[in-house]
Amino acid sequence: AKKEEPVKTEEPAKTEEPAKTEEPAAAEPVVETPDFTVGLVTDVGGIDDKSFNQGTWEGIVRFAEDTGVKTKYLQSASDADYNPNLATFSDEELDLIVAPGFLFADAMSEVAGNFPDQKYLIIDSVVGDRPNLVSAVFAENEGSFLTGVAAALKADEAGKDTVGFIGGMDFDLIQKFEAGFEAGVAAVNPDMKVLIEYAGSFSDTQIGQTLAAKMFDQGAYIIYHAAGGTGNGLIKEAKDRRTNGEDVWAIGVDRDQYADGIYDGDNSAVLTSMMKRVDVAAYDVAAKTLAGEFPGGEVLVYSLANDGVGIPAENPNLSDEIVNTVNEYKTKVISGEIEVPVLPNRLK
Amino acid sequence: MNYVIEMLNITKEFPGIKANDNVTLQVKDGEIHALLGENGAGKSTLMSVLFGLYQPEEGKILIKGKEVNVKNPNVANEHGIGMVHQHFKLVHNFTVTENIILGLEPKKSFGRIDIDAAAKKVAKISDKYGLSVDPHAKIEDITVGMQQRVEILKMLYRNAEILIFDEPTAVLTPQEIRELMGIMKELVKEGKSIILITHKLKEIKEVADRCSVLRRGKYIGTVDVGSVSEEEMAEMMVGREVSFEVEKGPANPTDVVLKIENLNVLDSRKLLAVKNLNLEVKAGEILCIAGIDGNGQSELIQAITGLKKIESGKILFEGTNIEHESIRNRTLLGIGHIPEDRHKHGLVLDFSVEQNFILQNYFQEPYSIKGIIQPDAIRAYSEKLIEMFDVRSGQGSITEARSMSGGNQQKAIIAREIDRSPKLLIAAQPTRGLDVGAIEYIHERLIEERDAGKAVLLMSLEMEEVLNVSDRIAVIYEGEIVGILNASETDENEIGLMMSGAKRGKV
Amino acid sequence: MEVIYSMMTLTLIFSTPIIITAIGGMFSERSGVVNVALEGIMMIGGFTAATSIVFLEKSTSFAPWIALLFGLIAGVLISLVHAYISINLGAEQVISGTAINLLAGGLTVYLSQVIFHQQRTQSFETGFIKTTYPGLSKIPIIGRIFFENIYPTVYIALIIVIASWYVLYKTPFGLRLRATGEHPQAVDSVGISVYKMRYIGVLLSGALGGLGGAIMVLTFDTQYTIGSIHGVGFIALASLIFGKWKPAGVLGASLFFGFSQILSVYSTDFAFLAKFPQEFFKILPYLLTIVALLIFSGSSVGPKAAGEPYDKGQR
Amino acid sequence: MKKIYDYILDEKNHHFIIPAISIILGFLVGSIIMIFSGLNPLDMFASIIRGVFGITLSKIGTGKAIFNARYLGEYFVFAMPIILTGLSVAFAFRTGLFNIGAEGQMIVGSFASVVVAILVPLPPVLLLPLVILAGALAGAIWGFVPGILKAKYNVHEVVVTIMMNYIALFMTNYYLKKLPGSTNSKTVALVKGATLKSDFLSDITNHSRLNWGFILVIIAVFSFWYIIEKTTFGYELKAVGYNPDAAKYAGIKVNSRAALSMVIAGAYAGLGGTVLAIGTFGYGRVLPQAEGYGFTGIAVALVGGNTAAGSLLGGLLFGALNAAQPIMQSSGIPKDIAVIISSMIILFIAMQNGIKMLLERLKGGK
Ligand SMILES: Nc1ncnc2c1ncn2[C@@H]1O[C@H](COP(=O)(O)OP(=O)(O)OP(=O)(O)O)[C@@H](O)[C@H]1O
Ligand SMILES: Nc1ncnc2c1ncn2[C@@H]1O[C@H](COP(=O)(O)OP(=O)(O)OP(=O)(O)O)[C@@H](O)[C@H]1O
Ligand SMILES: [Mg+2]
Ligand SMILES: [Mg+2]
Repeated sequence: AKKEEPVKTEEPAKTEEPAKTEEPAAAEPVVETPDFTVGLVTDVGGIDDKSFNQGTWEGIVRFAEDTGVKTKYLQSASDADYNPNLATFSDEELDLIVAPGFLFADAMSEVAGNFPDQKYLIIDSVVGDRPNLVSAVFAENEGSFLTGVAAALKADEAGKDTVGFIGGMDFDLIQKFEAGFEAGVAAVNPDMKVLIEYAGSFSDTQIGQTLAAKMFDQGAYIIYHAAGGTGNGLIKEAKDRRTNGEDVWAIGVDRDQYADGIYDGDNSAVLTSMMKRVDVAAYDVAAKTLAGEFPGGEVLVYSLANDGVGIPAENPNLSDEIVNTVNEYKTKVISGEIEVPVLPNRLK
Repeated sequence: MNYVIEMLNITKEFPGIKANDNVTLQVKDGEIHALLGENGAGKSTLMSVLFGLYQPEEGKILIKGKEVNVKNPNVANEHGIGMVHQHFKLVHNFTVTENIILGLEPKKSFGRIDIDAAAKKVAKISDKYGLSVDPHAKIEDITVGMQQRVEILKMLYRNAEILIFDEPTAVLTPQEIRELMGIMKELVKEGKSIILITHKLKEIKEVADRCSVLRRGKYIGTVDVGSVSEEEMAEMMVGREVSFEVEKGPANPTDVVLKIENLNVLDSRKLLAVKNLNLEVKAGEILCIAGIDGNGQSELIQAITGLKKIESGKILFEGTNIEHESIRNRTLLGIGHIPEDRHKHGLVLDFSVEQNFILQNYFQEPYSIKGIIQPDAIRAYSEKLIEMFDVRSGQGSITEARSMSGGNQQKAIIAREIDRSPKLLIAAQPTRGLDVGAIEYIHERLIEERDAGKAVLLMSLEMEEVLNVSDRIAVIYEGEIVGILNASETDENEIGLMMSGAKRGKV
Repeated sequence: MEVIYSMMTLTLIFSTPIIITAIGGMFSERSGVVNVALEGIMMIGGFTAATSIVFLEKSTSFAPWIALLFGLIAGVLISLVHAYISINLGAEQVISGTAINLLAGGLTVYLSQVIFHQQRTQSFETGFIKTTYPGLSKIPIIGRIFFENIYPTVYIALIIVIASWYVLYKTPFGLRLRATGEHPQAVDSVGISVYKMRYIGVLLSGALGGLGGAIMVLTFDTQYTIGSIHGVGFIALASLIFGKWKPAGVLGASLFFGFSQILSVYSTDFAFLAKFPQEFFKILPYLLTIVALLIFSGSSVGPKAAGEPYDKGQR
Repeated sequence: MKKIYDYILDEKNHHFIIPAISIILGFLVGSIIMIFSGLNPLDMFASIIRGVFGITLSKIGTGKAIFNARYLGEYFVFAMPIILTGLSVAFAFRTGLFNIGAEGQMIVGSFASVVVAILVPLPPVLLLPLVILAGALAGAIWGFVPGILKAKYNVHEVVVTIMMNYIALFMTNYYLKKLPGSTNSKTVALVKGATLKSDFLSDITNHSRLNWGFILVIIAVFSFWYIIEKTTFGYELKAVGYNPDAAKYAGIKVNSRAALSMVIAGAYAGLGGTVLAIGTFGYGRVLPQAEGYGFTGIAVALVGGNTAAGSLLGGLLFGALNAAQPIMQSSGIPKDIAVIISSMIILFIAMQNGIKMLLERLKGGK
C-alpha cells in the first residue's frame, strides 16, 4: 500500500469517535471557531461502512478539520429511523443536515418540508421542489466508463477477450455503473465480451464469491462490481485465484479498494476502483453553506469534469500507458466528445 | 438362614403418607419371593428403596449378609440387583442387542462397539434360559412379551443375581404370562433369586415359594405359598380391620340407562384392553366395576365418555347408540364423569375454582350469553356449589385450583358433575388419595344420586369401597367381565379371587 | 461439462458451513436438546475467527487454522449458556435458543465496536485460499470436482460427516447419545448420566456451529459483519430436519440446499432455469423443509425426547 | 421494607416479579458490559429518556426547551408494531403454541395492505378498511398454515414458523417488485387516503410520524383482553393452553382451537405489518432481510406474561430501547447494547426456574 490514500480510510479510529470531533476546539487550536454544525444521518451501515456513509462522514470530518466547525451523526437502526433521525437534527437546528443514499429520499423530502428553515443535503438522489434541500448526484456511468476502458486495455494487453460486471441489485442506480462499464469496454474493443450478473443483494458475500468464481471460470479476466458488501466475495475470489497464480482481477467501487485486495504482502488483486467522491460532495456543500451560499433547491452533479467520479490517482496495477489512455478518454468524456450512456445495452 | 436380601425395618415417608412403615422383607437365596398388596400398599416404594431410587428414613438393607448403602441404581447393579420396571425402559428404534448392552458396550478396535460379539452373547444367554429372543430385532417390531424378555436379558447380561419384577404380568397376554412363569422357574433353577410384585394370587400360587404381604404401607407377614390357600392370601392382602358401613337403603333399579354390547377397545399399545364386554347399568343403582388396575377399566370408561375411540361394539345410552357422538354431546345427553386422573383430565389447575366449576357448561346460559362469559352468573353458581358441597379453599371462588388440597379438588369435581344432575354418573376412583372424611362424604353423595333415581357407574380399586357403596359389582379381569355379584351377597374373598382371575362367576 | 464441474465444486464450498453446523445441530438434538440457536452460534464463531485472524495473521502462517480453533471454542462457550438453561434449569429450549440468536447479533457487533471501533471487524488479508492440488486434480471427474479451486475446509466438512457417522453408529458414545435423545429414562436406568450426555451433545453443536461460522467468514468474506451469516444457521436447521437427523441425510440435504443456491447463480446459463426468479431458489430450502415435515409427520423421525427437559422422577 | 421483601417472595406474585427481576438483571448485565468496555451506563439511560420523552437532561438549566413532543410521537411509532407482534406471540402462547412466525406474518401483512392499497380502485372510506383487513387477513393466513399443520399432522409449529418467515420475506419481495410503478427497493407511494397518516397527529407531536395506527393498537390490545378474558372462546383457548387433556375431557375441540389461535395470532402480527406499511411508511418496501419485529415480539410477550396489558407494557419497554438506539450510537455507546439487553431479558425469563429456586431458597433461609 505504497500509495497516497485520497481519504484516510486507514485510520478509522479517528473518525469513529464522534465525542472527540464534537469538541474540535479542544482538539485543535482554531482561533475563530464558527458556530456551525454539520450533522450526518447514516443508514443502517453506519459511519464505518466502507461505503458512502463512511465517505460522506469523511468529507464532513475533513471539512471540520479545515474550518473548526462541529460535526454530529446519528446512525439509523432500520429504515424506520431515517425520518426521526433527520428530525432530531432539525430540532437541534444544525446548520447542515446530510444524508447519503436514495433510500433517504422520502424521509428527506418529508422532513425538509416540516422544517423549512433547516438546510439539507441528500446524496445520490434527486429530491425536487424543496428550496431548503440540495441534491447531489454522481455520474457513475462516466466513472464506470473509465474502469471499462482500463479493463479492456488490460485485457487486450493480456490477450483476453472477456470481462465481467457484478451488480448488487438490478435498479437504475446500479444500471448506470453497468452501462458505463460496458460502454468503456466497447470504446476500446467492441469485440470484447462483457458478462453481466446481479447478486440480488448488497451484503451476500457467499453469492458474490460464487458469482465471481463462475464468471472467472467462464473466462472473465477482470470483474467490476457495484455490489457493496457482496463485492467482498469477488475480491476474496480474485485474491484466492491470484495467490494460486491465476491471472485475474477485480475492480472496486465507491472508494479505492486497493487495500481490500491485498494478498501476499504487497500485491493487490484490485486492479483499480471507480471512486465516487461523496466526501467531496459533502465537503463542497458544507463549505458553500458556511459561506452563506447554500445552493438550495439545486441538483449538483458530480462527474468526471469536477472530479466527483473517477479512478484513483495511484494505480499500481495499471501501466502508465494504460493510465494515459484512460486519461485521454477522460478528456473526451469531459469535452462531450464521448457521451456515456446511462442505460445498459440489455435495456435499450 | 441364607438370605440374599434383607430389608429390615424400612420406613419411607412421602409428604402426608408413610408408604412403607417398618417393613421387613427377607428373600432367600434361589427362591421366588412374591410381594403382594393392594394398590398403594407400598410395594413399588419398597423396591425403589432396594434399587436405590429412594433413600429410606429408617431401616437397613443387607445384601448377602453385608449391610449396604444403596445410594443409587448403580450401586444396586454392582451388587447384582436388577429390576424389570413396570414401564419398560427400552429404546424403541434400537435393536434388542443395542438395548441390552447400553452402558456396558463391549469394544473392539478403533473404539467400535463389538456388536457381533454382543449379539452372540445375548443369543447365548437367551438360549440358556429359553427366552428365544432375536438379538437383531428392533424393539418396535416385537411384542410386549418379547420386550419384557429383553428387559430380563438386560438384567442377565449384567450378571444380576437378584431379579425384581414389578407387576410384570399386567401388560401380558395369558400365553405370555404362562411363558414368563416358565422363564422365572428356569431362572431360579440357574441359581437366581426373584422378587415378584403382583396382585394376582393365581400367579403367586403358580411360581412363588414364599410371599410377603403389605397392606397400607405396613408389613403383614410372610407365608409359604405351598401351605396357604389363595383365600387366605387374599384375606391377608385386604385385611379385616376396616369398614365403617356406609348408611344406605336398598336400591330401586328401574330402566336401563347404559347398555354396552360386545364392546372392544384398544389400549395405547394397540392391544385389546376391553374384550367383547357386555354390561347394563340401571337408573337407581350403583354398579361398580371392580378389578385390579390395568384390566381394562380405564379404557372402558374412556370409551363410554368418548375420550377413546372404540374398536367395535355398541354403547347405548337410553337406547340410542352414542358411538359417534362427540364428548360434548355425550355430556349434554346426560353423562357425568368424575375422571380417574383428576389432575390430567378433571381440572385445569391454573384456573380458579369457579372457572373449573363451569368446565362442562361454560358455553351454556347463564354462564355464557351469545359467546360472552358472564362472570356474575358464574360467581353466583360457584358460591352455591362451594356452599352445597363444602369445598374449602383459601379464597373461595377465586382460589387457583392448584393451591387446593387433593380432597377439595376432588370435591370440586364432584360438585361440578353431580350438580349437572346427569342421568348417568361415572365415577372413576373417586376417593383415590383422599382422607377418611372426604371419602365418607363422597360415598354419601353417590348414594344420594342413586336414591334420586340416577344411574351410577363406579370404578374402584378399593375393596371396601367396592363392597360398601355399590349395589351390584361387575368384576373385570383382562378386559372381560368375569362375574356380576350382588354386593349384599358376596365378600372380599370372592371378589378378590375373581379379580385375580382365580374364579369366574355368573355374568 | 466444464460448467458442471465448476458447479459441483462451488456446491461443495457453498455447503461446507451448512454441513458442519447441521451436523452440530444433529448432536444436540440427538441428545434431546432442540437447538434453534445454530445461527447465533455461527455468528459468535464467525466473529471470533475474524477477530483472531486480524490479530494473528501478521505473526503466523497458521493464522486461519488457529482462528478456526478460536471460533470453535467460542461456539462451545456460547452453547454452554444454552446447555445450562435447557438442561439444568429445564427451560423451554426454543426460547433459550431464540434469545441466543438475538444475543449473538448484538454481542458481535458490540464487541466489534469495542475492539475495532467500527461495526464490523477489521478486514483480514489471508483467510483460507482456494487451492488446486496439482496431482490430484488430474484424476478424471473426481479431480475436477474435489481438487481444483477448492478450500481445504471442504475436506473438514466431509471428514466431520464421516467421523460423526462413525461416532454415532459405531461407538458406545454414539449409542448412548442416541438413546438419550430417544428415551432418557432408559439411559438413566443403566447408570449413564443423562445430563452429561446432553451437555456433550449441546457443546458439540456449539463446537461445530462455531466452526461452521468461522469457516463461513474465513472462506467467503474479508471481515465479519452482521450480515456475514445471513440465515445460514437456519438453513442448517432445515438440513438437519430434511436430512432426518442422520449424518448421510444431513450431508445430502446440505448439498442439495447448497446446490439450489448455485443453481440460482447459474440460472441465467440454463434456459429452463432462467424463468425462475432468484427468490424462487431462496425459498426452496424452506419450502421443502415444511413439505418434508409434513411427509415425516406420520412416521416418527427425529429424536423422540428432543425438546423435553429431563426430569429424573418422571417415568 | 419487610413488606416488599414478602411481596417478592410470595409465589402468587411470581408472574409479575419474575419479568421484573429479568428486566432489572438484563439492564444490570448490559450496564456491567458497558462498564467493562469503558462506557458509562448512565449515558444509556439518558439516551433512553431522551429517546422516549425528548427530554434532554443536559439541557436542564440551560434555558432551552427541554421537552420535545416529537420524540414521544416517534416513540409510539416504534412501539406500535412490536406491541402487535407481542400480542401475536402472546396469543399463541395462551394455547400453548410458540409463534416464532410473527415476523413472517407481519411481512405478509405489510405486503397485503400495500397490494390492496395500490391495486384496488376504491374511494378512501372504503379502501382504508379494506387495506387494514387485508393485512390482518394475510397475517391470519400465514398463521393458519403452521396452525393447521400442528392441529392436523402434529408438525411442530416452531420449525414451520421459522421457515415461513423466510418464505414470506422472499415471496413478498418478488411480488412487491412486480407491482405497477415499483422500483427494486420499494413500491409507489400509497394514496394518502389508503394510509393511516394524520396531519393532525403529526402536528400536535411536532411533526412526528404518529398516525392513526395507535387506534388499531388499542383495538388490538382491547380485543386480546376481551377475547381471552370475556368470551367463551377465550375460556376455551385458555383451557387448551393450560391443560389440553382437561379441555378434551370438557368437550373442547383442542386441535381446532389451536389452529384458530394461530390464525388470530397471525392476524395481530399482520396488523403490525399494516401499521408499519401504511402508518409509518406509506409505501411498500423490498426488505433485504427480516427486521426483527417478530423476535422483539417474543421478548415483549414474555416480559408481558402473555397478557394484553403486559404486552402493551412490554412493547413500550422495548420500544424505548429501540428509540434510544440512534441517540446512544451518536453519543459513543454502541447501539447494540440495546439488543444485548433485550436478549438477556429473554434469557433471564427462560431461566425462571432458576430464579424461582433462588427465591425459594431466600424464603427458606429466612
Ligand atoms: N414419589 C412419591 N411421592 C409421594 N407419595 C408417593 C410417592 N410414591 C408413592 N407414593 C405413595 O405411597 C404409597 C405407596 O405407593 P406404592 O407405589 O409403593 O404402592 P404399590 O403397592 O406399588 O401400588 P401399585 O399397586 O399401585 O403399584 C401410595 O399411597 C402412593 O400414593
Ligand atoms: N410424586 C408423587 N406424588 C403423589 N403421588 C405419587 C407420586 N409419585 C407416584 N405417586 C403415586 O403413587 C402410586 C404408585 O406409584 P409408583 O411410582 O410406585 O408406581 P408404579 O405403577 O408402581 O410404577 P413402577 O413400578 O414403574 O415404579 C401411583 O398412584 C402414583 O400416582
Ligand atoms: Mg402400579
Ligand atoms: Mg407399584
